[in-house]
Amino acid sequence: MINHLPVLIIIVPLMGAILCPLISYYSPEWGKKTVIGALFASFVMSVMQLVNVAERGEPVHYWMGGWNPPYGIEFVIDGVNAVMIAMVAAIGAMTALFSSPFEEANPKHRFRSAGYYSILCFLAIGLLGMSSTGDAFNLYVFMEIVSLAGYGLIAIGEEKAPVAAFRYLLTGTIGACMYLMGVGFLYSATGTLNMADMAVRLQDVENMTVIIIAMACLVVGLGVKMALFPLHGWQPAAHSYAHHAADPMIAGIMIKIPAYAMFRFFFCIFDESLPMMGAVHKIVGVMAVCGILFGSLKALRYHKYNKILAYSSIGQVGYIALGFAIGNFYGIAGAVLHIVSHAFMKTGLFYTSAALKYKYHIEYTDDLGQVYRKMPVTSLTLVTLALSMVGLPPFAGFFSKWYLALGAIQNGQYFYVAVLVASSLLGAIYFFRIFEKLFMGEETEMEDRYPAAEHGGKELPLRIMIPLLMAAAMIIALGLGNSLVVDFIEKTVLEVFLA
Amino acid sequence: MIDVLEIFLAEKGIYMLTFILMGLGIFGMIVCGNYMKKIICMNIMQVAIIFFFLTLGQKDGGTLPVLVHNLTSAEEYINPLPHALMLTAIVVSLGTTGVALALLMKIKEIYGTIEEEEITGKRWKK
Amino acid sequence: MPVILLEAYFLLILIAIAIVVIFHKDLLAVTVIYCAFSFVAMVLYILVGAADVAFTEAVIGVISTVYFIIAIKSISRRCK
Amino acid sequence: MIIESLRPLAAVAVSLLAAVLIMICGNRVKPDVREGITLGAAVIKALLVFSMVPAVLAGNEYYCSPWEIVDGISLAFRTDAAGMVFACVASGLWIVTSIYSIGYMRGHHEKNQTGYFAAFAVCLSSAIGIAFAANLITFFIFYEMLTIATYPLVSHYRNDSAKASGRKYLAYTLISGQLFFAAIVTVYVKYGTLDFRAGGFIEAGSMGQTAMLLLFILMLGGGAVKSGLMPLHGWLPSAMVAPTPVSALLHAVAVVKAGAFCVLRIVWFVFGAESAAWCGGGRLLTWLAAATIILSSLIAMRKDNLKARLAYSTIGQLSYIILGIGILAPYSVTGAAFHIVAHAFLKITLFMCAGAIYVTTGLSEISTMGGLFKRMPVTCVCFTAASLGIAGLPLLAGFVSKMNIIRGAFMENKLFFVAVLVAAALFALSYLIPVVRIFFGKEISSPVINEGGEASPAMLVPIVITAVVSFILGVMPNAGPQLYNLAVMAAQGGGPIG
Amino acid sequence: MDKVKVIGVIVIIAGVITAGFVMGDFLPAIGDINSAPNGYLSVYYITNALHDTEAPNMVTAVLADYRGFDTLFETCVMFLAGVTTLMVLSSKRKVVKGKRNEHDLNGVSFGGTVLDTGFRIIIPVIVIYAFYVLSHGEISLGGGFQAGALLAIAYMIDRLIPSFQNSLGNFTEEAAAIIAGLGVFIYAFTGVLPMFNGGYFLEYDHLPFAFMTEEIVMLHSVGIFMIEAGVTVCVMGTIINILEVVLERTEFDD
Repeated sequence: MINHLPVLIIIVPLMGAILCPLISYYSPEWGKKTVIGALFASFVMSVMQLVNVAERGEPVHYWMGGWNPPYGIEFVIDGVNAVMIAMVAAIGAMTALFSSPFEEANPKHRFRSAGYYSILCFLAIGLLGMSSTGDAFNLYVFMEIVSLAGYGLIAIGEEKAPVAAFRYLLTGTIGACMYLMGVGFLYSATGTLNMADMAVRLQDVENMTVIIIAMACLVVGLGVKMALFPLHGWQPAAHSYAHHAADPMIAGIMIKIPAYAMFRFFFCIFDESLPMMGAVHKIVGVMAVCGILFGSLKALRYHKYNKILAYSSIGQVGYIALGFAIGNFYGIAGAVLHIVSHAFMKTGLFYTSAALKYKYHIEYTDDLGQVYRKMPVTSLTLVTLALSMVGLPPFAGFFSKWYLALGAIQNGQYFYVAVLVASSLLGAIYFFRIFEKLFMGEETEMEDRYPAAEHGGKELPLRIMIPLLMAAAMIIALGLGNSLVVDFIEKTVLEVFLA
Repeated sequence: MIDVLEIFLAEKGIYMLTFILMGLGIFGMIVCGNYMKKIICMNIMQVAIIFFFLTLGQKDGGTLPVLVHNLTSAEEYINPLPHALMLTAIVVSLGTTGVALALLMKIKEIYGTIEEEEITGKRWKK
Repeated sequence: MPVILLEAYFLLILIAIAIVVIFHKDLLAVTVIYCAFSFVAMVLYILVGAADVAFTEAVIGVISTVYFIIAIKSISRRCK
Repeated sequence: MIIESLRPLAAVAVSLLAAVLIMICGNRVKPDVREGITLGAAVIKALLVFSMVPAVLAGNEYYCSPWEIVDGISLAFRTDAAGMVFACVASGLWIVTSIYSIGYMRGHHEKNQTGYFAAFAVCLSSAIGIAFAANLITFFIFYEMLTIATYPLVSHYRNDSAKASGRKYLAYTLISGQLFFAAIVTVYVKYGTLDFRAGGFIEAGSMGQTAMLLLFILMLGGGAVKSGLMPLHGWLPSAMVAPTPVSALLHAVAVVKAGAFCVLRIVWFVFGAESAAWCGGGRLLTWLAAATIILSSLIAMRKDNLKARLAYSTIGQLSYIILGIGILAPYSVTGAAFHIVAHAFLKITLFMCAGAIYVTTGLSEISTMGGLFKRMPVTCVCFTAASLGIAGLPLLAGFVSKMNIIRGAFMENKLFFVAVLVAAALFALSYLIPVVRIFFGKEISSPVINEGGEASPAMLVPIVITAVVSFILGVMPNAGPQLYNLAVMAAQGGGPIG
Repeated sequence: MDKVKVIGVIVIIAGVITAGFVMGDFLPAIGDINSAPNGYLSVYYITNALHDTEAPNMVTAVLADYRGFDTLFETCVMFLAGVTTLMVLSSKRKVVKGKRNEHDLNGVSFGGTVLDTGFRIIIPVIVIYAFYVLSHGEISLGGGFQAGALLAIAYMIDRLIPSFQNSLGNFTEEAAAIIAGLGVFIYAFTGVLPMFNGGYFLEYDHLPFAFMTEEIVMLHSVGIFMIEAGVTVCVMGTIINILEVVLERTEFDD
């Protein structure tokens, strides 16, 4: 059992996802439960795997079909992606639970909830696969699963969603194709698709042009998927119009795992000693800096809660790219920590957004006046997560920023620190503006669609509350226990990536 | 003359044509206002990429990668790996096209048009 | 005739079709031309030696053309 | 000697727990329970803090590092003498303020009391955390917690002016906090440690003079903003819209004192006298502080609103502390550290008097308070005593600290600052004595003064307590927990007296 | 707009050609036997495919065995595309089901009797060919995907030619999606089976059918057939699914 964990983490939810339509045909309720159960099982297994990797102290390899790499497909679970997998599985399970009150709202269409859960589960599967795999082409396949699931979940959202989804489809396909081109160039130079093998064989490649072009393709391809600054066009609309309950997952982790993949390519496959690595780091750094400032400034302009969060994501993805651009241990540690912490922050914030929509149909921050009286738990979660986004201690956001700043100063890149500081302050402006509206705005009359009086004094259904509180708890736990995470990834990063 | 052309094509020409095709696909996706055309251009781009991969596996004098009894040497078969990869990619592209069409029809229903300009120009009417 | 010349020839046809697709105004015509594109691509795949891929492309060409035509039924045929 | 003990952590955690409890209870329980929790936590906290004093006086330190907070640095608490001074003041005054705010909030029928008490408790936790922090990162965490926890207090009334002052407060503190953050990271990268050490761990000459001055400014920006050093004082007067116990907390106990304490920590325990003097930071501080003292006094004279006048007085008094630190002589630092204590008691008395007057009579402008002595004799007497203490008259707490600062300035041959300090005492008299004169004057300027009686006991008792304590501290600076000795130890860099 | 397009096309063509000349060779020459992609992995696959997997068609060997995990998720992509299409177009139906058959098209022939009959004859041929492709995919061209697509084409012909009145029966899109799901399930289950028998995921050597064959290698044939069957079912289901969904939205007014 324990040595099958890497694949079981993916196969169990896969079984759930493909059987969900069949089960729902007889009982939609059980179809839903299947998916939620499968995702929770996957989460439990991912935690077991995390412990396992920690105990072994070296990467776990799993060979699909028993073919040893590079002939077959290999899963490699090391310190970094064990954390990623646990994160994705946790958010997947939480989001599945979170969605169930939203999907009850349409009882007419029997297939509706089945399809929704199936797609949601596939999104989780794709992300889990992307983080587990050690094969460049396999990553492409998983990326396509993620994208397709993303298109679906975005398209079934609000009225404007189909256009957003369609644009994402077009850009996303270009991105995926660029990624595929990049893999193609690398394949043409090395003749292999296995990442570890590719890294070894790339050292013998003398023709630098092909590596440069491959790198450019990969940056563009993964940049589109992670909404890195000049390639972010699809992101704000997609994140603000997506299906309310799935939005947390889309916004939270769909743009993080490509970032992780980028990290893999930059530090695992390409050798740090390559002559153009410095230039690549600079270019990524410029993109990151522009993204951070652009996202933060643009978020100031909007009053729609989701739009603010979406633009702030562009900035936060910039943080992650900045970590890669810094490129030393603390930079990478900061980036990885930020992937995890921002995933929980953004997921949590979108949970609050969805909860506000669920209870009061609130979309604009102007309507938030005095909502905290009616939804204290949601408001408290919002405050916690937003403070973490701003980067205030003792929440997780501060510590990822700490490592990024540490790395930047170690490299003497004071400019990056200035950008981090500026971005925190801009973030403070738009989040404290929300706080002001939430706590000090004028009360507006709204129809309560889940009146607490009728539900035993509960502010929201428990299935919404639990993920909300989990996200907040995770942020605090990650903040206070960040050195555990860093210690966990330290060995991997130092040995494998910066060797 | 033809020899020179052949060598040029093998070293550069085919790749150039492939990239031109891909460039046209991407260009079409950006510049065409009609969503239907965008989808078709997307397919064109994907064909270009698939072809690019397939050319990587081509071998002079190689035959189809189906084992024939009297041929055993590796040089006599075309590299099967890109083919397998591209089978996957092609299926993915079909799936993407299907989803894109569904979205297209949904957009048509909501907005009454599938022209980029009209959709961005006017807000959705209730 | 060497394969590579044929490849170049068919690639040029593909490029021509791509240009037509970009410029033409009638969606139905574009779709039909896309069908031809699919066919030429299939021939190209065979030339490269990828018979399996060519087979798939042939089948997909049919299916996606059918999809496109059905879709055109519900959306307007003209485009700007 | 270092004693491993969880007591410092417990002292920090107790009010955090109280905050969580208050939040959970919310409006579901009676106000009594909520206030009971606050008071209970305050008493436990004070007991915990004071129980550590004897060991610290004997030259020991309680040390506690629960876990690694970031890679390579632990979350660490250490009770050195300087921290003890601040912690004693904060925890002692929390009890007083809690009692007072119960009276004030009830007398005033305030809304949003749950949030108020919770934020108050978090503030205190952060203050104690700041006091006991053993390294810069721990310090910074609590420093930012304090920033955030104070925000709801500042904008407590939730109207437009409260919002505006909240924004102003955030703008000042967050910007300076972020710069502080950048400076901390730089220090960590350059020196490999963040642990506070008596005499500082940054060596003079270890980087360029300008660079070090820049670092000094960035690091002190945070402290300077919180302590209202001009030109960074803008937020402090506008935070006056907050309820009085909050201003008392802001001005006397937690926030500004945390700022002053931050300056002390950084100048004395990070840079050390030598580096601070070498890079010119000390001189910068003293000049700014001197200018602040004069300017704030001049502004204070022109304010008619009692709380505003007191606010500017706070700015001036806090600059005493900074001046004392900036002079970089052990005596003046002793004075500065003790002034944290003295000013806390004096200023909290003044603010509580102002609040009591406002709640009881509804008056907030000085010109309307003529003859108040008739109605509120006890309050007025306490106010007078505290005013004299602020001015630095002997037998009151302010004298001890100011004497020490002046002594330090003499020893460093900085006679100009001696002059400034003396002038400042006169200025303080000149803006506080008129108030007293109005109180005791014959002329009755508002009809309300003739009706009703003294403030409610819940407000009066704390006022009397603090006034008496500031008197006792003036006569016997070492009464009770020997705060003066602690201050001396802090300035001398640990080790028992004698 | 057209001007932009013309300029753009010219720029792209010119740009790529110039870039091609400027950059020099960075890709292996086409047909080069010694290029990196044609050495290494490909040599291993070509020389060992039959020995390892018992499949003479190396593409199938790579697709279904060496990289079978990719194919599993390729199948998933199809299923997912079907479900997504269904979800996107699920709300608010335009055409009432069965309307088409009832009034306007009854008895109307598609292209005259000859063509109709021609198509009638073609359908069973396609179906048979599909099964041939499926079972023979291992040895010669084709495989699960093509077989599934052919089956779907047969259904498509039946569905789209009005006069046929759906002699093959009429799938609802939900049913098609469920069938597609079952297809993926067959595949995934084939992968899981060896795990009970002490093997890795998709390791056909450990399929619990050893009693059926003498040689372990033959199990690969079994495994490949099973997954190809899964792919067939899934692809057929998905294509029908998308077709049905799209058809529901389309009005045949001519």
